[in-house]
Amino acid sequence: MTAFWILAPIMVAAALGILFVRKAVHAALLLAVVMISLAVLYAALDAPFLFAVQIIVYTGAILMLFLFVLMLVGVDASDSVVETIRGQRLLATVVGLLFGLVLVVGISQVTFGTVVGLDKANEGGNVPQLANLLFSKYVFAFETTSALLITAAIGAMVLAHRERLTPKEGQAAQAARRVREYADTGRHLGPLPPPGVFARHNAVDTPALLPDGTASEASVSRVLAARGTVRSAPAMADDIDEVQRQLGQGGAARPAVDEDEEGAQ
Amino acid sequence: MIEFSKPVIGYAEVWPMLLVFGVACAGVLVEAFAPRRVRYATQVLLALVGLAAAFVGTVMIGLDLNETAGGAAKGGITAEGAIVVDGPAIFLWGLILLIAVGGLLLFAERELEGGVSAFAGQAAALPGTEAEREASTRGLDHTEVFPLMMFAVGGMMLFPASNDLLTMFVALEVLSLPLYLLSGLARRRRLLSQEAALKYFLLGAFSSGFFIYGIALVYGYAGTMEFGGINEAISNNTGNRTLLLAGMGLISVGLLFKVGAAPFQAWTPDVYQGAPTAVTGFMAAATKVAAFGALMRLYYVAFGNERWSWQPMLWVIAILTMLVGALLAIAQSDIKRMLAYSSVAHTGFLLTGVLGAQSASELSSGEITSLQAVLFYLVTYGFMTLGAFAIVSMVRDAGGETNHLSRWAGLGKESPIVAGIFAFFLLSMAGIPLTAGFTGKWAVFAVAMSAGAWPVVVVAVLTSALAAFFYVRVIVLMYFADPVGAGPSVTLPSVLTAVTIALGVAATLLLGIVPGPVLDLAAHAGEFIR
Amino acid sequence: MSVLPMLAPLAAEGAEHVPVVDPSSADGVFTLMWVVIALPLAGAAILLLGGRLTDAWGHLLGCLTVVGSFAISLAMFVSLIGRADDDRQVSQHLYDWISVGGFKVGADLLYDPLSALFLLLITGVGGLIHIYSIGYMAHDERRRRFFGYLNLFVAAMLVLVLAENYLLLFLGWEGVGLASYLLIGFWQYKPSAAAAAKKAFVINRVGDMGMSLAIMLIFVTFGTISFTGVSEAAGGAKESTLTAIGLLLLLGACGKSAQVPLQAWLLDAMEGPTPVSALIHAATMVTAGVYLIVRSNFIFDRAPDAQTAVIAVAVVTLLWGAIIGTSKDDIKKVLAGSTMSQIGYMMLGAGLGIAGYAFAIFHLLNHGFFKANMFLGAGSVMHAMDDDVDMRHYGALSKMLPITFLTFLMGYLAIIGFPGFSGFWSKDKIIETAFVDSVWIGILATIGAGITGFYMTRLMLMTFFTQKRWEEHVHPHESPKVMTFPLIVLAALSVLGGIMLLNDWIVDFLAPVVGTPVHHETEVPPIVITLIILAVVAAGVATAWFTIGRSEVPRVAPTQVSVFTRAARNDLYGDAINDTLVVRPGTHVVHGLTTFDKSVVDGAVMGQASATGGLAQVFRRWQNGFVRSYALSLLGGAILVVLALLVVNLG
Amino acid sequence: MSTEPYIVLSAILFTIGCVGVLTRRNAIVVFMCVELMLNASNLALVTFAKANGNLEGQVGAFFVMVVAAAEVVVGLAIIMTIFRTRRSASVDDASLLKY
Repeated sequence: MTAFWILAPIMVAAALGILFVRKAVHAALLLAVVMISLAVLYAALDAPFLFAVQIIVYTGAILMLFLFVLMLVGVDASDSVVETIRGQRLLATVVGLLFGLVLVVGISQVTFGTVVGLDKANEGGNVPQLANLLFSKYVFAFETTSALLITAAIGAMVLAHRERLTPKEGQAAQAARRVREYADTGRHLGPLPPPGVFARHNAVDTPALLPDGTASEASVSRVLAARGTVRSAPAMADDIDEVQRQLGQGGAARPAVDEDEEGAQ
Repeated sequence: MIEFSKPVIGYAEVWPMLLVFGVACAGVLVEAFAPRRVRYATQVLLALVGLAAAFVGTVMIGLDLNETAGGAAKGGITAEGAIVVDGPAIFLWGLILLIAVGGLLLFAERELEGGVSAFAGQAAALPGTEAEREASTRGLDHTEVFPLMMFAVGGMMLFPASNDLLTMFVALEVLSLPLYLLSGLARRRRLLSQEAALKYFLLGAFSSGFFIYGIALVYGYAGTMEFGGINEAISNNTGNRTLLLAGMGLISVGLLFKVGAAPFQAWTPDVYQGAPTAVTGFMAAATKVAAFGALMRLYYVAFGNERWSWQPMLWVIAILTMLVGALLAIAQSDIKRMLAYSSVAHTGFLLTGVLGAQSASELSSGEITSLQAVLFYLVTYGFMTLGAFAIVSMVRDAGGETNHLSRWAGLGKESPIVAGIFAFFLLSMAGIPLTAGFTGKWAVFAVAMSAGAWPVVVVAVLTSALAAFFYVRVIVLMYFADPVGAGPSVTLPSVLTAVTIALGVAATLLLGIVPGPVLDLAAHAGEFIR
Repeated sequence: MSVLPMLAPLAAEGAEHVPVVDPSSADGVFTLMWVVIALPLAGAAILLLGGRLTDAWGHLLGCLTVVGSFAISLAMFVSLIGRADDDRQVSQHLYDWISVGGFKVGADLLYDPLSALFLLLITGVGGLIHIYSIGYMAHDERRRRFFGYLNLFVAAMLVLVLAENYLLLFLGWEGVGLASYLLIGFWQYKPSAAAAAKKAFVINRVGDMGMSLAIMLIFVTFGTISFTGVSEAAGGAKESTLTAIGLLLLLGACGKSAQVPLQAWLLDAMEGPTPVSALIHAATMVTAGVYLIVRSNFIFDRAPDAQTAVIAVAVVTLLWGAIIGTSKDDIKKVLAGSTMSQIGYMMLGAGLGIAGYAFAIFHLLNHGFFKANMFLGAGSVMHAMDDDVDMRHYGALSKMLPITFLTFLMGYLAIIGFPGFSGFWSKDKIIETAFVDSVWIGILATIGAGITGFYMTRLMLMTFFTQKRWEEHVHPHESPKVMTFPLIVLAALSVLGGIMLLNDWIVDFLAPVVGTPVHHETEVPPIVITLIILAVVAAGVATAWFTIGRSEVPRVAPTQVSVFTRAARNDLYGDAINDTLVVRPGTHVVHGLTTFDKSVVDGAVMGQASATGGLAQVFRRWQNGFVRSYALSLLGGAILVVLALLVVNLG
Repeated sequence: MSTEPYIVLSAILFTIGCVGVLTRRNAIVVFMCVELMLNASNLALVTFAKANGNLEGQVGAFFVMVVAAAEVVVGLAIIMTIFRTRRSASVDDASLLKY
């Protein structure tokens, strides 16, 4: 019982934490605490097999799936704590407390008979005995769970897998398309200029400078542009002037041409 | 060392169910290996043949059942005590399989959408994107829906036939998971469809949480999961009754959620509206059949000795359900939501039948038993619901189905036959004599009345009068109102939907005029095996 | 009501005479029983499913089927008379409708003197009205459909009166309701017609609820619902149960027969075409309530309290209807008020038990003749007056429409109870029997007869006499022969209906069904009562003559009228009373419904914005779309379930 | 040893799970709370197995785990779909279907 009295408060606290933490990831981690503690309790309750399964399957696989999806959804995402449905939080608390009260009071009044214990049932080992039961009395239900697992697999496939409808574009086709696009719309043929290359800063948030000294918008990722973390061309103007001053008249274009040639090689 | 004896599964009794599961698995293999262009035909054919064979098998098994329990029941317990194959189970299997055939035909319908099914071309493609348009112009559709549906059918068959709480729990999940998925696969209005799936899933998972906790408590009381054992424990009055009662209540929550009884009905209208209409029709009809079968088995077999404690609870639930269903249906402006609430009201009527349970000694000979009345009602309900939703799928405009009631105005002028058939289904749901609905209502009310539940019957009669009101309102709308704008139009379906509707009409008409054979069949099914 | 305690129930001494329904199975001409129903049913099916193909000859087929049914009914009637008194119940088993173990409901027909008379009335008067409709509906492009509905109605009505058990009767009951609903709303382009149809439907649902509960209770009490079984077992049932059944049946009867408090729909039902008013809302369907009570005599005779309730309802209605009749200017509404009142008399007869059943049926038949006659006459007048129904626009039509006038006159004399005419015999008998039961009831019934004299004379005067008040462009003309022929036949029947009382024929004829009345002596000789009634009626007629016949009738209804007239014009505030007693408590529901009607059904406002208010709407708000709220209600439900279980068992 | 505290603990955890479903808005967290409820049930099952002296409860817990695994896959797939369409994992945003 020592394990129980140590773990029970931890579990309740962790479970309550799930209700209040703002970040989903934290909730998942708190759930992991509950689950692992639960595994220990299983061990204390003469269920060694479930102890293992709880850790391997529940905590190991299922919870990891949760975390995986959380990563996809955005691990930073945190819930707002403002309740939007009127009366929901109050009612939820009241109804929840009432329900808990009914269950706890109802059940704790129960004076259990003598605990039979599993010594006899586990004779010969918990796992073999479980297997015996699973593959005799519950064999049909056991086999039927396969339907569940297949359903789950199909479900995931249907909802997540996107079939390729068009054949993958080969290199030749890609090149032909680019040239055609250049002819039709004048879209630049080659790859976009890399950022920062011809500027003083060799960083992705710094636009490249064109031969005439202006900054190339196309050289920075649109995402960065949207976030507004690009060091904008006007801000660079001073730097450019500074460089030009340092190099003196007419020298400004020289290195650029050289490097351009180097780049072409 | 532990002795392990090879489990005996009565394949001879359960093979129709195994066949359905097998067909589902075969369907998965077809998805994996068959080229795309043959998949649709293969899947439909496979499923149809599978269901038909399973139905034939069910009939054959039904004919072969041995009498037990002094002739009161037929059949036996098999698969190491996990499954009961008795009269009611066979009856329900047959009904579920027939409804499944109708549902399958609706699933397979491709005429209404112009050559593609009602399911999303690519569920993974985001709504409104290029990829989705691409998928729909190429005429793709998800043929995975057929195996999913077959899994659901298998689960539905197992649900009312399970003989212990664990098998019942697994069956509940097997039937639910595919339905969660299917709800989210509509071709049109995908946001609504996905939302329906999410709501159905979250609430379903929530309610199955209650179900399993209830199982735990009942197991704590009885020390066994088997229905017979629980019944025995109750009659020996071992253990503490608080555990039993709390467990019974929580298990009921799970089951009442599935049948859509108030106050657990909230998901019904949303899911019915959002899901593809073919799925709605199938799910509304078949799930209810399966869940009521399970509900009755649980109440009659496992908690049969505890009848006087669950009956009052069911009184309350039944009255609440009927009132909520009928009242809210009045306020609906969407035909699918209206039918959803009407199905809630029907749940109430069915519960009225369930709570009319009496022990054999209380019944005078030849009287309709509650089980029989409910089985009969399920037949009538199943077919008219399936038919009504099939009609709903036909009334369309350029944007797909037109479910807003105002768009149904003047349907009688546009297509007298379709409007007439729909009116017929509605009249049957309202319980007008000479339709199946009337006989069904009569049967369940009569059993409740003879069990002394007259307050429930009074409410039931009241609400059926109220319900008639909104059914007739739609009829008036179809025939007497002027169409709004261009008016509704009816897209002619292929023979598949037509067959389903014909099945519904025939059943509804026949069960109204000559209900005898089916009532006899239900009587012939006998009692549950304890 | 202060009169109630004074009622001496007749049932006490009549109880042992209650006859048992014990039919023999059909042979000979009786094997054609099912054809009586099948003919109009087939007609309806052909006309309604046949579509435009049948437009050309549909109306003829419609008439032919009903006439055919009449012929068979007549043959069966003749054959029935030829049988011995105790052999006059014939049943025909069509098939087992519902059959489970010991519970059987057959599609069984029962032909006995009661059904025989109804059959003749329905097919006979019905046939005449069909023929009349050929002319009346000649210019309606949907005439075929009209005949289809009429045939459907006749078939359902025949099912109602031929049924051998309550469930089959209920089938007919619902069927006539459906047909009536379709026919009231036949001119659906008139919003008032649609509203009236809806009102009739709603009010009838209330009655039907009573009916279904009654059947349910009968089934639970007796284990059967066939007349044969129930009439045998009724003696063994508790009186309280029988009273409950009787009251529920009465509720059903009130709905169908437009008796207070479910009377409000009948006046509005006049929105339907006039033949419909004649057939359904005067001659046949509305009398179904009377039929039900007479048919269930084996229950009512053993439930004196229920009988008292019937009498109370009847007396209130007969005065109520009569008072409404005095103030209406719409010719059909006067007749509708009169119908209510006359059915009140029939109900009174039926409520009086064994002594009154036969007279109730007698009056029912006579009323069927003269009221159908007058309704058709009114239709003929409207036909002549370009469908104007306001009597203030009529006047001095007797010269213009001689045949209509003369036939109408026969009906008029019959209804006010002019000596020798049919109404005289039947009404007189009912009032006389009422006097035996209680002097007060007799007096009230007599007052009703006086008011009848007043309003019918008023109608006659305003329509056929006094000065002409119609517009220049109206050219009154007599109706075609196809319309006047039925009028003449019905007029003849109105005159001669009294024949049935010769030698107490109808009483003896109905005895196998309703029992032989024990003869009671009134305190005063019957002839005195007759004279009193005649005097009261004469007073009514005279009042009308002096107030209306002698003065000028204004073309526009005066607005400065006494409070009584105003009350009567407002149907004695029947709708208002309904509002206060029934509707107001459920205002939310109704409000929700009307909002819904406006927003969706009428298509006036689209979308959900209009969906406000109403109980249903309030509930609807719970369905707020948030899955967490649903989960909350689920958890709440779980608590409810668990607590319900715990409290019931441990508390 | 007494099994009572275990049952009370399971009841508390179950209730917390319920309340979590009612109050949390992130669909994934809501679903975690459902998992918490299932875990609480498992604890009860295993405890009762010990009290009753047979292994059926443990088998039951095992089944619950299997079912939970399948349910998680389906559930997360549905939640992902919704998320990709709406860019939001909040259950409150999915409220088009109402009234």
